Amino acid sequence: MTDLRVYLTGERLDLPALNKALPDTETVGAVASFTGHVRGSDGLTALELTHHPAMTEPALRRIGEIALKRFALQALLIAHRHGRMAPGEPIVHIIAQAPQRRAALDAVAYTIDVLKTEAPFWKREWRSDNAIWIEPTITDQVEASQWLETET
Amino acid sequence: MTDLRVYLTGERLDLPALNKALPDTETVGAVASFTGHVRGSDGLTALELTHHPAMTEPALRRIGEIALKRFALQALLIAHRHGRMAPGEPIVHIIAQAPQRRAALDAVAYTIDVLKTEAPFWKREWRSDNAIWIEPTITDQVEASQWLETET
Amino acid sequence: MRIELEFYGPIQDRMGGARQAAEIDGTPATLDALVAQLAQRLDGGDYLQADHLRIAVNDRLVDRNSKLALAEGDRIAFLSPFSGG
Amino acid sequence: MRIELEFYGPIQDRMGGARQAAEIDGTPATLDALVAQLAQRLDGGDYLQADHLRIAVNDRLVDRNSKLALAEGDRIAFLSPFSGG
Repeated sequence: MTDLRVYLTGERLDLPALNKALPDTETVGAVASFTGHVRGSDGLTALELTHHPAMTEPALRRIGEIALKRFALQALLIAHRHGRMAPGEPIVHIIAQAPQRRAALDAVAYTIDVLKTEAPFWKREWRSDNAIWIEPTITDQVEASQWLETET
Repeated sequence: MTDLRVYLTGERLDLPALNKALPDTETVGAVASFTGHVRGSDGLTALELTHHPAMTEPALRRIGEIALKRFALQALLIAHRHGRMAPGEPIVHIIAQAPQRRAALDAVAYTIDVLKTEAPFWKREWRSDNAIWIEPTITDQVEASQWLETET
Repeated sequence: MRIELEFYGPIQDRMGGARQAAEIDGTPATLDALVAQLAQRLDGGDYLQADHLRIAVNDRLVDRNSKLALAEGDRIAFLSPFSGG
Repeated sequence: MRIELEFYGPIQDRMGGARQAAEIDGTPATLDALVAQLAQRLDGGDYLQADHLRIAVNDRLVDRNSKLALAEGDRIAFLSPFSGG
């Protein structure tokens, strides 16, 4: 049994509810998770995430399917917010279930690293009425490419 | 601010409560977690974890302190169960908070890998009235030693 | 032939908005040929040739050198580098 | 001098229990010397010299070659390899 859940929403992510979304089966030995939050800094008013109305959800689903297979997961959940978020609010929540810890831990790292550069989202930081676009960093690109190079 | 919480208990771990134990500050950008569960297999009745009454909690605390520093974490929680557990029950729950994702992800992997071979716990699998001790695997030792070799 | 251009991410600021219509001469055989024509025709169009942009035709990512069978009303999206998560 | 021995993990099965008292001759200068004496004296005592065991004196891990100032009633714990998490 493998189970992929992808949620793309403009509403605030409900982490406790998401943590209960995957079935608690007795064959799951390891569960790893990652949550990215809006980090408050220098008078940040809001972080705005734009997505592509047609392409983003399929991209998340494709990343999830590759992760499920590559790490032989039992289940994977990817929840990603779009829209305007206040400092502290969750942006993304990922949960991987596997028989063994290494698969669960690696799958979560893979999913967040690859999602950063391969899912069509764009970020803007707002400080009162001024917005600046946040471009992906070189580190983001390096971390994603380490996983992607070994993929083909 | 750095914050280390260590819980060693004979009671069932309450994951939702533990997930709320660390403060939700606006400077936390990344939260990673790992949960190890008793994996049901071949008629397993229970998993029993023995700990050392005086040495185990300080060992967990020492591992946590090293992780906090090594990965520049904002907070780290390590909760570990002892006693007899049914298949599906959580054994260990680890949460790391950091400004950046890599630190949070690596800290969780470090903590579970090192804890497996450096915290005084011993495991016995029960199948009805028969118990067998579970020795650490070579993989466990290799994964811990990769972190520990670079420590000194 | 009239097509729709869409811009996602920082490229919006360069192109002056999220979408605009464009009139195309002939039927460019590849995405590269289409982009070259747009580069000449649009204000700030040079930027469309930047390597780091990804391009989608009717919501599907397409390689720049792949063959193109453009039709009236097709949507060509220029996507700045993604920064999710 | 009388000391207390404690066994944690699988070693319990070899030593026939979680604890036992032992009578020691003289004052062994190192942990190694103490273990050598126990190895001769106890049933199955050879096993105590196995490299993979860790040893604690009064709940503190001690290197086998470190100096020992043993006192009456000290607790020496032999710990099988840990397997937590």
